Amino acid sequence: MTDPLDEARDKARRLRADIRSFHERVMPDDLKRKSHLHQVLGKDDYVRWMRLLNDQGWAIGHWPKEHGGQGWSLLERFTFEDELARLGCPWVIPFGVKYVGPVIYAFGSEAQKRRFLPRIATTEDFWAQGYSEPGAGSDLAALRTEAIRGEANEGDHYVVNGQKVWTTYAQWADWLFCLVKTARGEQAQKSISFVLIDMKSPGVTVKPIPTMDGYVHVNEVWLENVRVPAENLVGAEGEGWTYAKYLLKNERTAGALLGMACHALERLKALARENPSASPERTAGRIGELELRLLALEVASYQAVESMMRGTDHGGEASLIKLRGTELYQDIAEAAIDLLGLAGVAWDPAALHAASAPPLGPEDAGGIVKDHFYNRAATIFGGASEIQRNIVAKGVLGL
Amino acid sequence: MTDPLDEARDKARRLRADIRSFHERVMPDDLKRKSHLHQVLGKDDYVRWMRLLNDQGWAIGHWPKEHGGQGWSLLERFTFEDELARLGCPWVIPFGVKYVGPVIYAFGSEAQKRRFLPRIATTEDFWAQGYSEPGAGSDLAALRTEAIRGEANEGDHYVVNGQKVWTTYAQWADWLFCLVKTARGEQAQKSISFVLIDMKSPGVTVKPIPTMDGYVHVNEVWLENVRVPAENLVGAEGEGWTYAKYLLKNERTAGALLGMACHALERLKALARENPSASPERTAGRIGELELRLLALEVASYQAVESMMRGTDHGGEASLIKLRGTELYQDIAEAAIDLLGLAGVAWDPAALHAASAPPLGPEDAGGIVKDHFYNRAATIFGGASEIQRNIVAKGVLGL
Amino acid sequence: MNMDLETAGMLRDSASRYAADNYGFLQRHAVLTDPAGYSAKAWRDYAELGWLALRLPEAHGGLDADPLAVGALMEVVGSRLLMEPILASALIATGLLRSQGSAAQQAAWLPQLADGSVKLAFADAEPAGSSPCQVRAGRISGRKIAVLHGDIADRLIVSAADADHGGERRLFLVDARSDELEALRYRLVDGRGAANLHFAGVPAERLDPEDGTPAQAAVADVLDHATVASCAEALGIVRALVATTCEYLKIRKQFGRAIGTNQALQHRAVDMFLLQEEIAALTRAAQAALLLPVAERARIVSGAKAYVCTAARKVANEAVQMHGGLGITEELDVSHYFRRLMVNAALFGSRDEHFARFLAATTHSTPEGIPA
Amino acid sequence: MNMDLETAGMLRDSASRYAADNYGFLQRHAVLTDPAGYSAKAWRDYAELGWLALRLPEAHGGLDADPLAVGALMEVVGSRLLMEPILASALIATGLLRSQGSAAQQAAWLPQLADGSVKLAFADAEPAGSSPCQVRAGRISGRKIAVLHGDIADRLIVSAADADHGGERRLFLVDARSDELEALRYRLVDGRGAANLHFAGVPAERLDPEDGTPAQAAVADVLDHATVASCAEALGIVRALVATTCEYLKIRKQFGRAIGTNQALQHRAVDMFLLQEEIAALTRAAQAALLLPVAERARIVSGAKAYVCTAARKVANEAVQMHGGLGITEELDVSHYFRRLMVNAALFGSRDEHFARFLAATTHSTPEGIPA
Repeated sequence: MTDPLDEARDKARRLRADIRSFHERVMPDDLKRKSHLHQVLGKDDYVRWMRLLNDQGWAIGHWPKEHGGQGWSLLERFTFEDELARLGCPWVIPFGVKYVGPVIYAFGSEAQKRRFLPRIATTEDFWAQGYSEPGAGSDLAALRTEAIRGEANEGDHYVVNGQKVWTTYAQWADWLFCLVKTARGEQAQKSISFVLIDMKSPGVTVKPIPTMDGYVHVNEVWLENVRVPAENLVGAEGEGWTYAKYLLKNERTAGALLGMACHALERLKALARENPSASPERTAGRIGELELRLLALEVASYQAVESMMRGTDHGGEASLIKLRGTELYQDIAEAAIDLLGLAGVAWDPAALHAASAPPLGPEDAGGIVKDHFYNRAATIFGGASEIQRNIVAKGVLGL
Repeated sequence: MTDPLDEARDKARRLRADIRSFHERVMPDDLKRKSHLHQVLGKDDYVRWMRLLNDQGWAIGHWPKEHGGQGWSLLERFTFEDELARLGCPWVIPFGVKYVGPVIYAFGSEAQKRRFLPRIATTEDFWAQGYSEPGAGSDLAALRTEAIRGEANEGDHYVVNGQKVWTTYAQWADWLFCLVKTARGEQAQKSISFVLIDMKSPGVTVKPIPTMDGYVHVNEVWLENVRVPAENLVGAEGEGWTYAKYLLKNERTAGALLGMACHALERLKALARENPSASPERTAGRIGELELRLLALEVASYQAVESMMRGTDHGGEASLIKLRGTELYQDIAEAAIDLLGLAGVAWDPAALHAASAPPLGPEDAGGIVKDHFYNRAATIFGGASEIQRNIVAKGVLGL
Repeated sequence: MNMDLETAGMLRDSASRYAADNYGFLQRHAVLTDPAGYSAKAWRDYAELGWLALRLPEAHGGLDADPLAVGALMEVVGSRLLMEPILASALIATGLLRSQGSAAQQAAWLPQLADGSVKLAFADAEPAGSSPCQVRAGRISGRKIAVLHGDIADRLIVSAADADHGGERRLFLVDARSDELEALRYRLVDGRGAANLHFAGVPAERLDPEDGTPAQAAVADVLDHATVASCAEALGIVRALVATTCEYLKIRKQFGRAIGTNQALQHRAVDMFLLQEEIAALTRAAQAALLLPVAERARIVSGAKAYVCTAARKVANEAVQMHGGLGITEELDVSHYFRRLMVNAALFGSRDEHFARFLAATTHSTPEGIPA
Repeated sequence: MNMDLETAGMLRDSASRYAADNYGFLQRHAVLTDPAGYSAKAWRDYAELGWLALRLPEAHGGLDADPLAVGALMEVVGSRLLMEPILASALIATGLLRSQGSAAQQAAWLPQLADGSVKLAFADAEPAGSSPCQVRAGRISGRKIAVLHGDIADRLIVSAADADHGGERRLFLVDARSDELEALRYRLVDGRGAANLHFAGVPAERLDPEDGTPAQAAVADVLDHATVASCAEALGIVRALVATTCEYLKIRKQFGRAIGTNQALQHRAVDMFLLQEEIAALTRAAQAALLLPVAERARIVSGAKAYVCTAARKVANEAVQMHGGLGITEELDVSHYFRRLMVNAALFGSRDEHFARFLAATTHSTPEGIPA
């Protein structure tokens, strides 16, 4: 009996090989080096990276062919990010190509498609996501940012007031896709709309939130009487929640840190070889347990993807992958810090982003420390671990 | 500056030395052997054991001198049980000497004191505790056993109806001290009374609850129209909750498994020496972590006792000692099972209590397995771990 | 290299139905308290249902089932805690006979295994410090311990040094009722039987594989299969424990509401579920790995076993804990699952041994989680 | 062997008051962003408060404080994350000078330590693979790394082989501003400063203990004291984290109610609290153990450090997690406590090293938890 997934598996296998070859032959050395040392990438680096991917047809490989994509299966899509991460490549910035792009081609107007999709594919526009608000992190029903339809004499537009928070790379963004309340007093989920906001609009202020790695990844975005043309409403008013859920469903495997964990574990093993510790057996045992957890994550992740493709998933897979992946990744980072010893603490966060060599330890010590700091957020952002467990308890176990 | 606890510490140190000497010189070899092999003791064994202790003045060492005790400090009391357990001695059955005895001398009538206390000290009466009910384990407010004051023409008595559960060694008991409802509809805590029930009374039925170690430690006790003379009410009607709390406060350190954990860990280390495993480093590391937790438990326990004596305790100490002690003891047992390998599973629970040698492994393999089974209850009985955490969350952290 | 999803699914369904009807908790209780320690009737049923022919070659009327199908059956075995020697006889001993028996030996014994008239057990482990089992002039001497179902086996496959042929380690077939065989029979903590055996010159028939496969390789292969089968059994147990615990959380009331409304217990139930899903994924991956040569499968098979041991234990501990006092009683299935998992963990190599084998086999290259 | 509860209590109270008034989060922020990396004013205050004379002998006008009193101060240092070199100068270097300095050297330096006019740092660790530091003809050559507060120290105590006297390892006093000394100054992840030092023939004054105590023994003794002091600092941090987390759980609302009403978070807060209490108990026991000879204290001192490392990390991770996104920002104290604990864990020997020392010293006999 032929398994209907065989074809997807073959394609994914070929894609994986292509990515390796790309990494070896195409990826520029300076970008590889920065990425290898876990240095912070700037906007220029990321734009360059995204365009490199787009040159391969990969940045929007998961889009349908009619919109210029390759119509990847979920398995190819997962393999793509997994393999890039295993090779230690930079993050594939998702806000344009993965988040807002699909919402626009699925629900946007023809004009929106023409206007935005090409510039998303090429990262000519840098996008950010305006979901979380103070007091409404995991609880979107508590959103308070309001979009009031303007008076007739002011043209067809919304006036948006509110505050978004934890907005990744808003400092670089040209556009913000944003959940706003377009109606009051109604059932929360029926009052939310999905709008596209030009970051150059008057009234948009970005305030950085420095994190403990000494860098700015996230921001507050203040919206004060921001005029948003009505044509920038995606789909219908009050349907924002539906689109956000669609986006989320597309991104069921987004929390997977499998490839990153795999890469970090390889680095950890090299560290252990470089710095034989006072207790090599303990170190070997500790790394071995991480290795075993990685195996479990690996098989669970790929089987989850296949279940989703077969439609036999129970709905808890995304939470499983995220919970286990983030916990594992954090624990690998902790083990690396321990192995680094004094080199793991001898680095001013404010200097972590400089290209200079760290005062102690291997060349990538700073990058390892930086990642350890910022990745404490892995169990917080994108649906905190507590929320993931709530979801499974209610949605899968019926508790 | 002299520490006011110095005297108590000196006394406790002497008591510890006396106990060792007793264990070496006085304790009969057959009882020592049974206890060493973790065999199940019968009622005769326990009665003999309790009388041996009483001969030393220790069974009621914690009672005030006016009632025949030695007026032990909390530190002596804790040291007493700790040291016995470290030496692998049998359990000091608490229901008479520790639980009901103090309630009787504190709140009982003179007649009750004269009648019961001497027979408690010598274990002429074997006592059991009737607290838990089906549906009212940790939640005493849900008690349903009722005691109705009889009509005048039937004499001065209560008629008790209800069911108790998880009653330890009820199958041996002469007497049951029991929480019952003597009033309806009132605030739960004001409707509970503390009565003493003769187990030979008509209407008392004991039904064993076999546990997975193949033995009967606990029972259901059914009370059907049991006549309890009014003189067997302790103190005042409706004050049962107060007495139970008094008892509990006396027993704040009762959940401590420090000495047992210490003894089990010594046995585990010997097992590791006897059976060098496939991975001695892993075994050594695992045992080492248990050893470290034992150190933490040890210092936390003794400091908790001293805080209680100084009156500087925050109220969470008892929970801490119980939580950590039970978790540690269970983990030591699991490690022993793993070290025993096949010998740790080659033993029919129904045969665990026979004196014959086990089919595989060392002579005490059966005892180790039996303890592993029954001690899963350590985190359940006497205030489950979940309840302990609730208590600390509310009582200490104010959550 | 694809496994047959359809056969596995059908087997799972029919086995589940049979076990639900015939092996409920009380029905099993009767088996457990029977001195034989297993149900002869159930054993005949299994033969009729074809379970005992699962691993037989098609040439001998068997199903030649792949690891997925074997796993489907073993999950049901775990979910109802079947007491009969399916694993010991129909999987392990049958596997050894397939690999090590001559054509004539296979023809003689496989049909009797398939119809249930013969129960086989594999005697391998020897007590520390005793001289190794040896066959001389066709008679075997020595000691074996912890032979799973050795208490009720009709015949035994015994590993021993073949002194008649240069001392090579080979497998031998032995009559379990021989006069020269002394057995100490006992029950394991989960109620299944076992035996320690003392052979004092018992007539032994050497298994003679046509293709000359060394006995050691055959044993290693069959033990890998048994290891993965025990993972599937653990999965069946864990699924049962997670389901019964979630059910209990919904039913049991304390302080006036279902205890399952407490978020702390919800989150712990989720953690049990996550472990269940990981056990399922690793078991599935290990089943696929059994189609690979022994050297290439070691990492996943032993990794799975090591992870499953720890994960299943956590689930069992939590199931007992969340059931409160009931969890430790004989009267609830939870404690029986707990004990079966203990035995499972101790069979076919300890957690430490498999972990060491996993590590030794570990080198990272391509993702292995993609089922072949 | 009793420690002085009263002195410790008074010190704790006054230090807490001072730090609350002078070292709040924003006041500390100013110190953190100052290029010097510490507050010269605070340092003068500490001298006035007597903190810098804490370990000085009474003969030199010090308090000769016991480990309990030192711990009381260090708890406050942890609770407010003081940036000044109390540990490096007033405890470690002062301790070394007390033990290894001649009467004349003590008379010369101890008063300057007590009044804060000299900050000392101890340079001990050397980079892997470099030739060991050596003193020849009164001048020191070689490299030292990760010298805590080596960036701002006025003088250094340096360990080196004394080639002028047979190569014995001794301690030397060195001017940190010497021309022959090259320093790479940097900040640690918690904002405290450190330096890597390259000595190219720097004039060095040998410490000459009156009683001939070997330098190695003195260093081991002082490092035990420093280890226990770092446990007390960790305790101060952990108490702050537990308190701030419980507070946040009460204030922060989600889905219409305080997140602290969620039982799962309550239980996790309890687990943080339990760890705090264990850290407190072990720290207290380790303080008492410091009154014992070095050989007898190893088990408890290293056991405490090993346990505290792991326990404090768990608390910090949970504190960050329960604060959500805020937990990882610069703007909340939680992330600062997190980073200080990281540094703490790496100082004075790793968790693994202390665990190994604990195990090596472990033989069970009498309970050691009874404070002397």
